Amino acid sequence: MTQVHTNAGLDSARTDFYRQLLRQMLLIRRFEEKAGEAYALGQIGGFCHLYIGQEAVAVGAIAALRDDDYVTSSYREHGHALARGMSSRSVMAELFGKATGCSKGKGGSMHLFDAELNFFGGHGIVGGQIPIAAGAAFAVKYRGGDQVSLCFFGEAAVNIGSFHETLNMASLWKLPAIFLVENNRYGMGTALERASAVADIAERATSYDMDAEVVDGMDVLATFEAMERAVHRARTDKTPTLLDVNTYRFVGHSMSDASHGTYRTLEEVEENKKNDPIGKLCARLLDDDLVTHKDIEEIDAEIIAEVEDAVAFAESSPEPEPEELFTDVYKD
Amino acid sequence: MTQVHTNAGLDSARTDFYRQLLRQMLLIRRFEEKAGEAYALGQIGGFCHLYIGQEAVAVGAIAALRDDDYVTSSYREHGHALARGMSSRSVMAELFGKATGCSKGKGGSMHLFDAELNFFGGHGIVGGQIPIAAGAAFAVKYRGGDQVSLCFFGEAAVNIGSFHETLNMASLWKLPAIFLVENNRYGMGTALERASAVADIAERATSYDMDAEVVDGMDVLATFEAMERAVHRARTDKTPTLLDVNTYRFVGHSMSDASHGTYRTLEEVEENKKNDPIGKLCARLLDDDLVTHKDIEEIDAEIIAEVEDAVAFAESSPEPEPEELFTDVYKD
Amino acid sequence: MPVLTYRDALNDALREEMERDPDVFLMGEEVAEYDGAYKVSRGLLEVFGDKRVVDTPITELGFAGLGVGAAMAGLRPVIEFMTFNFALLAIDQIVNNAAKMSYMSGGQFGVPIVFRGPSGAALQLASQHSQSFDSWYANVPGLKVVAPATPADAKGLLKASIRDNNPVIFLEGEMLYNTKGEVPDGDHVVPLGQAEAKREGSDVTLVCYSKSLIPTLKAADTLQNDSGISAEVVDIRTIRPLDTAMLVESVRKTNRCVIVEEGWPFSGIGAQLVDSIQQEAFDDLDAPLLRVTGADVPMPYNKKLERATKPTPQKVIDAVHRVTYTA
Amino acid sequence: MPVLTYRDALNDALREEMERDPDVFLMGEEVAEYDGAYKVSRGLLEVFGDKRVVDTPITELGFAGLGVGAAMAGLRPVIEFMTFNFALLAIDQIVNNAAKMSYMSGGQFGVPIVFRGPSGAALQLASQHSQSFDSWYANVPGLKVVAPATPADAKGLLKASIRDNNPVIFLEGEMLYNTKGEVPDGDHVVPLGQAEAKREGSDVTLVCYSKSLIPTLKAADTLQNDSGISAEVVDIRTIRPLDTAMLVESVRKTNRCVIVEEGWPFSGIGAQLVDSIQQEAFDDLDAPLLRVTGADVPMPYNKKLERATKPTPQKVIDAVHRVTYTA
Ligand SMILES: Cc1ncc(C[n+]2csc(CCOP(=O)(O)OP(=O)(O)O)c2C)c(N)n1
Ligand SMILES: Cc1ncc(C[n+]2csc(CCOP(=O)(O)OP(=O)(O)O)c2C)c(N)n1
Ligand SMILES: [Mg+2]
Ligand SMILES: [Mg+2]
Repeated sequence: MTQVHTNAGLDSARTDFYRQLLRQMLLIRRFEEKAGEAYALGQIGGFCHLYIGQEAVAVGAIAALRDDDYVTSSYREHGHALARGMSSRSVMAELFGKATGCSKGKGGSMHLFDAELNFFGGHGIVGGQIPIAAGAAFAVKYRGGDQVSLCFFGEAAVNIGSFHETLNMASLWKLPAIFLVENNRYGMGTALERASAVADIAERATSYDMDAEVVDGMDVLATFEAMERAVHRARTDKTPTLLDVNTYRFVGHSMSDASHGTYRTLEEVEENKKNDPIGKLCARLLDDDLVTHKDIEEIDAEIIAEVEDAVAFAESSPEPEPEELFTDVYKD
Repeated sequence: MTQVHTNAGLDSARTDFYRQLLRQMLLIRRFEEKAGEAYALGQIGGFCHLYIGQEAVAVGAIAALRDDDYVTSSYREHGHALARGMSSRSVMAELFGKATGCSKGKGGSMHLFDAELNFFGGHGIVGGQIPIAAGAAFAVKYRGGDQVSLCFFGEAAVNIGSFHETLNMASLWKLPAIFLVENNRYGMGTALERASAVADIAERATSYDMDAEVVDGMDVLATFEAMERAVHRARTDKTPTLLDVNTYRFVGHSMSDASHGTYRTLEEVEENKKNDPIGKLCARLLDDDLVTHKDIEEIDAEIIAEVEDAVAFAESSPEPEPEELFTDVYKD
Repeated sequence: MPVLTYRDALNDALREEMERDPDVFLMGEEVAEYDGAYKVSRGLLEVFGDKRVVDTPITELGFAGLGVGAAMAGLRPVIEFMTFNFALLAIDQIVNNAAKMSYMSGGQFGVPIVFRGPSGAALQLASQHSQSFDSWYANVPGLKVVAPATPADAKGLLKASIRDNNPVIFLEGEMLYNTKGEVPDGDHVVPLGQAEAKREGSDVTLVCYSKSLIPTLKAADTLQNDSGISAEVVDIRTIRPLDTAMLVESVRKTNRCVIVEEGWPFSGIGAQLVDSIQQEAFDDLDAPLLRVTGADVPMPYNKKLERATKPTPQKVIDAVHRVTYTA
Repeated sequence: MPVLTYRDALNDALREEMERDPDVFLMGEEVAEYDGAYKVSRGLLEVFGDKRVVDTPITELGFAGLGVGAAMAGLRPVIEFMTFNFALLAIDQIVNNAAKMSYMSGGQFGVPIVFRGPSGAALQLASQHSQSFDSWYANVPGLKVVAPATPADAKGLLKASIRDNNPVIFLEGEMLYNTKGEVPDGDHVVPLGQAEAKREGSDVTLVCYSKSLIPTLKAADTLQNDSGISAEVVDIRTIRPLDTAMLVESVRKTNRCVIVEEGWPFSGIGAQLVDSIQQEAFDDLDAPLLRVTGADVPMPYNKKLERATKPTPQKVIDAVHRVTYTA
């Protein structure tokens, strides 16, 4: 399949929207940089999978959703949570394991949830969230609603059984679901080609008679536009879509993995960083005089302040009470 | 995909081979008829899935194999076991749960095995045998051998995760495996179209960059020829194949399921019976004067005698000793 | 009271709960057009249509997970496994998602879902189709595990399970579907977590659940008639949460206990009952707690061998004679 | 004797067995080019090449089943699960195929395979990555289950497991990988099925395995020093087959027993130990058998809460004071 780029020139009437996208991508970038620091300081523990380099995917995709739509993700979900509108305070506090975190400090980095925002988490088992997102889409259809359910997962997850079983059901039953593959080309240390008999992920849609598109995930507007088409299919035509969104993670798989050395070279990483989604959007906005350098610095300053406030909030927040160990195991 | 029929006229030099195919199909047919009777008499218990109508698939496919190749199947495997050369005595005795059965009466109808013939069973969990067959193919490659591994499963099994995971590995690692879908159009009471988003099973191969063929499974020679091509790919080119072999079961899913009424009509069943694989081969052999009616009657008489002997053997065989309950749980 | 089969009692429970609550739906293999492999859902498709009675492809992992997502979105799915043997393929969704969603989301998401179907051995289905994983589910915090033995309990406990706001593993007995019993009229609901003495007695406590109630009651009658031993038969009904209080109370009275289950012995349900009882009633015990379990082997196909694996009245009687030192 | 880490002891065992037997191969996610997620297979790719050290896609069910088929065809696969949490996706292949193949084929096919990887909680990995399903595997006839606590046992038991002709579930402790200990030189093989007293004692028997050996030994020392209580610490090492004889012997001597495990309590390993011991040593027991287990909750992420779920020396000490009535 040929990859869809955005050719449309920028529309000055939508400047606020573009700035909003830029703001969200910068927020995720700065948030993740701080999370990395806090992890190094031992303030965050366990597995921590940063989203640096992939910001355009979460931001462009979620920008095409309505507030009452559903979003489900993997363990690499900080960016999706923030793009969905979860506060940097509640997310950072969760990473710190504090009582003020979105999951009361019980879920941590891999299990961010927000019922208010229909943010269905935050899942640690590869592929485990795919049928869950289809279940939300099933509920929409069951109730005759017109929401859509968006599911994020990595390209390595397409090889696992739940991907196959779920896409078949979603197509068979015409569920309003969007299966978005964040194709960063590696599953941990394994390159796509070493794990998947077919390198072109979109090809997989053939087995389910499902619409598919290949998208430039380093281009936030291209991602947004492809998502708008997928959302239209789900909301209006009531059919699911598979999106193969090409992106790249600039950092290691998790905090315990080096960004390069074993399975990819420094050159490769540096080459891809030239394609930084934030830098690219800034450049375009500057070219078209929709923002000034000063604007960008201001936005960045605001965001840095917001993230520092989030860290301060997380640091000063209380640990969960010991009794919390035994609450939430069951619902009344 | 277009279905491959056999156009080749019959070759009188191969008459013995054709008769052998006929003989095997008749053996399976008569064996299954007797098994059905024995089940009604309570001599066979549990689940019993007859193969009547599908004989051409097992016989045509296995005829293309070498003795040292591997065969793995589902719970509907009586036909495969017989076509592979297991004696009707050892199979019937197993259905009767006798000590003289191939699995000592411990496996029963769904778990026929024969280590001598590389017959890997006999599996009751839908799709469970697919990775096992790939494992045999992996062992062949590991040892640098040139055997192939043939796996039989039903069309409903293509929707399950293990099909997807296994075909990806088989293609990725170029395993000498043949995945043969016995497409009898129903999984229990569910028609293919109600379970699979894509009705053309061969389409599924696209996701794994695997060769595929659609085969007329009511034509034993067409099945044999398609298998010869698949065997060549596996043995010589070292690549796997997915075969969508169209067939039909003339009887119910198992002994507890009516052949028609709920999910398919009497008309449909009768229509398909006109396409009886045994009748078709007989007709062609008669047309080309490669057999006479008398020959066929003789073969049938022999087979009826063989099957009656198998039943007599099973009836007169001893039950397993009580101590057998605790043997074979572990290997020394 | 009307007499119903266990199967019809389950069918009534499903029908009544689906009538009561439009968010309840049934999903699984062959549940709709085929009326269910064991006909538990007979007629429901006609009444509720294919929106609420949904046939699935053979994809246990997929539709179990889909049910979890639907439950998070506010529906109340009843997921039928044709048998619990096949639930092994779905167990990641049950354990990692259904059981943990509430906890790992800090209580934001509940998963009101019932996973139901036949569990344990039937007749000559051999090793892959004759298993009880009851103790596995009971091991998992976040799950509730229910296993009714009678038509009345089947109906009352299924209704309670569907109304429960947590994931419930509802284990039915394939061999029980045709058994008959009185079922109270009306909205008969049996709360989860309550054992019931199915027979009063004073000399020994026999603990069981699901199918094992049958050989246990037979044993109790024989013990009374042949040996004058008065056995109390306690059916735990809900495995998790376990009604330990009632078990301990009974053992405090009888000072002896035999536990009967169909599953494999190692770390089975009975092992936990032994642990719970001896911890609380150690000083009241006049004999070790004994267990009658399924044989510690994969299930053989041969009928005689299969029968030899199962708990029988005689095995229970022998155990009782050992704990009452009347052997 | 050389001092090795638990990780290197496992690595040596793999290397030596692969050198000894060309049919032994290692397969799993990231085992080859990445040297293993926890570096247990470090360097093996270089030595044995990608034919015998095989990276897989993320398809646990698929490669576990592929391993079973390869074993039936005569190879001796060692299948690494990155962690046993992910083995839930493969458990159908482990239980329905690996464990039953010999029995349901009437002894024709053996499945000499080892499924290995870290099991149980590490640090702050939260609920989906911090689970022990040890009792599930031990429940299944046809499987053997091994869980070494020390580098020497890790090496000796892994070698024995690879040479065993049956499917072996080999449970490693992620928190143990960096622990050091003496490992005998040469072909050090520890037979399956033998417990070992890691500390002699006379007043109480403490039973444990894998990680739980650490808090248990600490507790034993403290009990000796602070209360003069002499605790015998028995490491079962192999969970199935279980060395009941040695446990009973020890309890007959001490008359008291506390069982320590990391997993959830309901029908855990400890429940079976309680059952086995009280059956054989009922008259020797001066107190109920007590258990120290992981808390009965999904694992929380928060560090303090996580710590509160785990067995600690203090919890063991408290239990000992209860069974010795010295509280
Ligand atoms: C079923 C399962 N197997 C293995 C793992 C360990 N694991 C965590 S992330 C990961 C790689 C996933 O890669 P991909 O799907 O491409 O997502 P990415 O990390 O690149 O965003 C693996 C193997 C897991 N969490 N779940
Ligand atoms: C995982 C699993 N789910 C459900 C079943 C119950 N079951 C046995 S056969 C069958 C239908 C399979 O149909 P198909 O694969 O087309 O094979 P066929 O019976 O038509 O030969 C089902 C649902 C099973 N054995 N395993
Ligand atoms: Mg990736
Ligand atoms: Mg079929």
